[in-house]
Amino acid sequence: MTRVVVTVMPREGVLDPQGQAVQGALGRLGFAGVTDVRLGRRIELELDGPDPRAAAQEMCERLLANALIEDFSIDLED
Amino acid sequence: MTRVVVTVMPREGVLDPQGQAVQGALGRLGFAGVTDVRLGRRIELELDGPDPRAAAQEMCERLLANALIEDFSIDLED
Amino acid sequence: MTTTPLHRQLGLTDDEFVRIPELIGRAPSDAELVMFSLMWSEHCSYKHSRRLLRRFPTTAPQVLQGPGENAGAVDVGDGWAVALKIESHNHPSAVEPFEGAATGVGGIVRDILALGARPIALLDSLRFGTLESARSRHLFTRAVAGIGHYGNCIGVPTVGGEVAFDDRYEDSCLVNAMCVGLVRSDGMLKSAAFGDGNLLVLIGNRTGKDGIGGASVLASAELSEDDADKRPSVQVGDPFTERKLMDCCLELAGADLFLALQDFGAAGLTSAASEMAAKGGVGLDIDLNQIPLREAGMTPAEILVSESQERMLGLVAPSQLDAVIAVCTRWELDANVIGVVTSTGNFTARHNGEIVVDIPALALTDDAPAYDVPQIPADAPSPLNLDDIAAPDDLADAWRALLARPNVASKRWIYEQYDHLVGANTIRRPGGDAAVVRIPGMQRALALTTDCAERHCEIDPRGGGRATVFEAARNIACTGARPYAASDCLNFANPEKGNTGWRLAEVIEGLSEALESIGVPIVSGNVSLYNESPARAIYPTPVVGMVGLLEDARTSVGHGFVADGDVVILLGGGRARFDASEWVGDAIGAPERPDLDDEARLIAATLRITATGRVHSAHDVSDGGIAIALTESALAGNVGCHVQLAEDRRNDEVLFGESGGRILVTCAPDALDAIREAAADAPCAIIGTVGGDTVSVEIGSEIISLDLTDARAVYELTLPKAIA
Amino acid sequence: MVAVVRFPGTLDHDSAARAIHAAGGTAIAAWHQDTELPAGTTAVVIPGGFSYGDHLRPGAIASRSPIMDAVRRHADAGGLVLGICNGFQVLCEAGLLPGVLRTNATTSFVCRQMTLEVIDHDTPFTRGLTDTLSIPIKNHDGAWFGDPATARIVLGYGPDNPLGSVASAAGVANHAGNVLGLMPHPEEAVDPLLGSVDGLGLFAALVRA
Ligand SMILES: Nc1ncnc2c1ncn2[C@@H]1O[C@H](COP(=O)(O)OP(=O)(O)O)[C@@H](O)[C@H]1O
Ligand SMILES: [Mg+2]
Repeated sequence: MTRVVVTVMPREGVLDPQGQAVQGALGRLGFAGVTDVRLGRRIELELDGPDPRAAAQEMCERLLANALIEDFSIDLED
Repeated sequence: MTRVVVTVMPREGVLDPQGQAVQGALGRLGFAGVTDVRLGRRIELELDGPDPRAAAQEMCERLLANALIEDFSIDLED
Repeated sequence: MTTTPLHRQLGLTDDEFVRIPELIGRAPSDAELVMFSLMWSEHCSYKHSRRLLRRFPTTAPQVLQGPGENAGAVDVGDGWAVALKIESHNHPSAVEPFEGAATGVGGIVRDILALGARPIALLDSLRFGTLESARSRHLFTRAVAGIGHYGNCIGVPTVGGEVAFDDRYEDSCLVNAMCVGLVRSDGMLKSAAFGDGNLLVLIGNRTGKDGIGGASVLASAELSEDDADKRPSVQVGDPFTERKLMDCCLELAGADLFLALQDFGAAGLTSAASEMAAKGGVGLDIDLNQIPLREAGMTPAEILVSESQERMLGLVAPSQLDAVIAVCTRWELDANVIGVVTSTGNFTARHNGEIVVDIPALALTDDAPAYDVPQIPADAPSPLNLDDIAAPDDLADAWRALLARPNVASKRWIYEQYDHLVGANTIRRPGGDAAVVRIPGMQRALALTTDCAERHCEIDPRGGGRATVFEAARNIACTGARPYAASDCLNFANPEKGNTGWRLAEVIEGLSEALESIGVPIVSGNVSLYNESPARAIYPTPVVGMVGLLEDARTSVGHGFVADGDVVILLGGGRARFDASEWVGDAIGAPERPDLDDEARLIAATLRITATGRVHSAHDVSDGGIAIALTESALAGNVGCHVQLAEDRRNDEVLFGESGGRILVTCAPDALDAIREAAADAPCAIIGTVGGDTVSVEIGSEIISLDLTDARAVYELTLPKAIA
Repeated sequence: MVAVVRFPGTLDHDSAARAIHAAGGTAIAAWHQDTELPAGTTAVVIPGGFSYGDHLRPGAIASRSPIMDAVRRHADAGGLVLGICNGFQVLCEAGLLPGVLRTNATTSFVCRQMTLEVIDHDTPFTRGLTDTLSIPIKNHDGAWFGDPATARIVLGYGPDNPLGSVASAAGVANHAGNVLGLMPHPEEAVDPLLGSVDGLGLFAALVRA
């Protein structure tokens, strides 16, 4: 059993309205010096199988990320 | 300027409908051996200021995470 | 240090604790004690209100199901019934407003579903502290988001509701949700279990530690400083599963595969199963190991009282089990046989082969204690002295300022976050008096509203109860629909303290008298007590959800002015006063107690008038008085008006004063005679004409007017600005 | 016959079927696990809703279901496919339409009557339609994001672009014009009682096919 962490973030250069909304909200709450906020997803998978990284890579390509607007990265924990 | 990464995940024991839906979808796509999926948020902040960790901690408590149903963790990158 | 005995920690009194061994013939196990504490809590047993609730009128020719089942139902013709119920989710929403409000919607939807009815509309009724308070802004915005999220995602339109902000709700916000559903009269399901050997099938989500103890600990006691310790694990809504549960259960009900159906509400399995058993006079033998769990290591007590959402309990004949499982599988829902009907009359639960609970089901339900609440009348109110209320320097400015109050301004910010259309049956959208929803597949339509006159209830609970019912009925009648059935949610402070018990009884009396006068039965309801903190108690807030029936959907009437030159008519004889009005913004003065005959006559006249087919608009005069009602009709129709009002009081009171029993109607000049004739014995005065781009009111020698563009900006931008 | 595709969480299938009837056609249900469209299908509508609860990304999970392969074959053969709201999201996620639908600029659900501009009258769906249509929107993730230079934008919100779509796009077609996705809900505008009949034309196009 391997725990695989997939991180999906909006692509560089793609506008992130939710990140902006959070940045605005932080500003209104009085937090100064927040110069950028980006919002993404963290997906924790428990995988049973021989090559969890390759499996996760395929999952990302087929479902977990939308290549048009998102980048993903994969980390294995143990 | 510090990049701070906030990870927000559903609390242990709290229903995670998103994770369940993704787990089901991966199964239907033919991925075997996915025994658990949990979905959370990754928030990347660019912070200007003396104590970015303390600032991020307060942001989590006041806005970024919902302590009743979510756990958060904070990492500083450089 | 002495430790508090378990039963007291669980909220049972010593007297109640003593009764348990008398009922079951031995000392209860811990699991049984927990079950008693929940089932005998206010939330589940209504122990402080049950006796008073008997006062409600609950019979009428149209009633197919009165109070007592998961929801009430009335006959709407052609073999169809409409189910309705309103319920509170106040305490969970105060703890976590998004999930609390969302699961409130989910819960009321399952009550309707339990009748085998298809949910077709939702409404809400909300109370928060003023929007100057950051906490109230947070609770308000998150509760609205939660209601929207859940309702939108399950595809039931949220077509109306109401909201008010007042300091009295700062510590105890109110989140009430109402659901209306449609079911074949002959296919309506009950919850009573029967038939030795029939199977209990749990359908839906897995069971986790959600909301454990919610019913007794949270909803049956005042919120106080040490709330953090009392917080159960918060229930998280899963509307996607709810939608599948709806689709699946309706398919099963349609195929006659359920013998009975019950939702899981407060106290979870304990309440669902004991009610099914008690109602049917049978026993149930439940194997807790057959319940799919989300977490390992849950104790029997936790499994028995978990309030995990999106679960239903069906009673299924053994021969039908395979068919039931097949449908659930198609909907990708877990379905498990967790128990069987027995003839013992006992609620029996096993865990790892051992019997952990074995008590008469009736002991949990029918034997629950019932108490009288103290009846201490409050002092009689005295009318406001107008000299104590400063007259505004400029009436037009005052008008704009009133329009800019969150209680008066447009609620568009709320209802645009709700899908109020899904289903393609919404004929009158939110923003007017009552919403109008076509009954799917029929020419008939329903008019729907929620209302409450809480300031009036505080001062004169009998009168406020009447005012609440009549406001709802007027809202319904303005659309042309006949007030047909009602559900109520009695939100009160601690009934064991001060005048609250008396207020509760008086409000129930007032609601009942008014309902009787217009022939509308209460078919379901809910009680939420202890809405108070050490600092403040809420106003008595008896929210009434009312359903009206319109024979022909095409004939519904809206509240917006229609055409230049139309005549503006004021129906009803109510006298505008500042007592308890939005203008004074406080429960002060002595508002006139609505007269039962006058109000009933006005509603009957309104229905005769709309039935002429000649009415262009109708609008109830409520918060903010006639000036605000005229503005709302003008804004909705995007055309102004000029009216003349008699100068019988100070001009500000003529404009902004409130009373029951007034409705604005417009029609073409050539329809006037027909309308007057239809009004018959109800007061009917021509007060002006529709037209122009200002709303102007002439009182004696003074003309006060408001530019429509100006008014629209104030009306629409207030709420978005207040929460930004 | 117009096939109405249904996933778990689809909400507007009945309304879409009624709209098809109102336009003079016959509707037939297609289930997400089916591998073929119903026999006799001449056009396809993917109605609105929250398929799979909108989890992960709206339309993402539904777009990977078996029925979508059949819809793809139908589209490749030139058949008409109309995706409404969640259906639009599904078609984008399936790669049958360009771009993707993202969270509204308001970051909230928006339910509002809108005036749409018909920008491209040269698709089988929009031929003969009036220049403006009154149709409501109701969605949480309705901001179209894509390359306006290469996409065929068929419907627009005009200057009032409440959701924050690129190029104010409300509806986008594939190059051939036989696959159209739009966020507004034409099935809520097929009956004078609902306030507008401007949505009928789109269903009439499906029925004609
Ligand atoms: N919380 C809410 N949810 C949905 N609609 C609301 C809400 N609050 C107000 N509305 C809508 O705004 C309109 C005006 O509300 P209100 O002022 O309470 O009407 P009335 O005075 O006729 O009872 C109604 O159509 C109502 O349905
Ligand atoms: Mg009204």
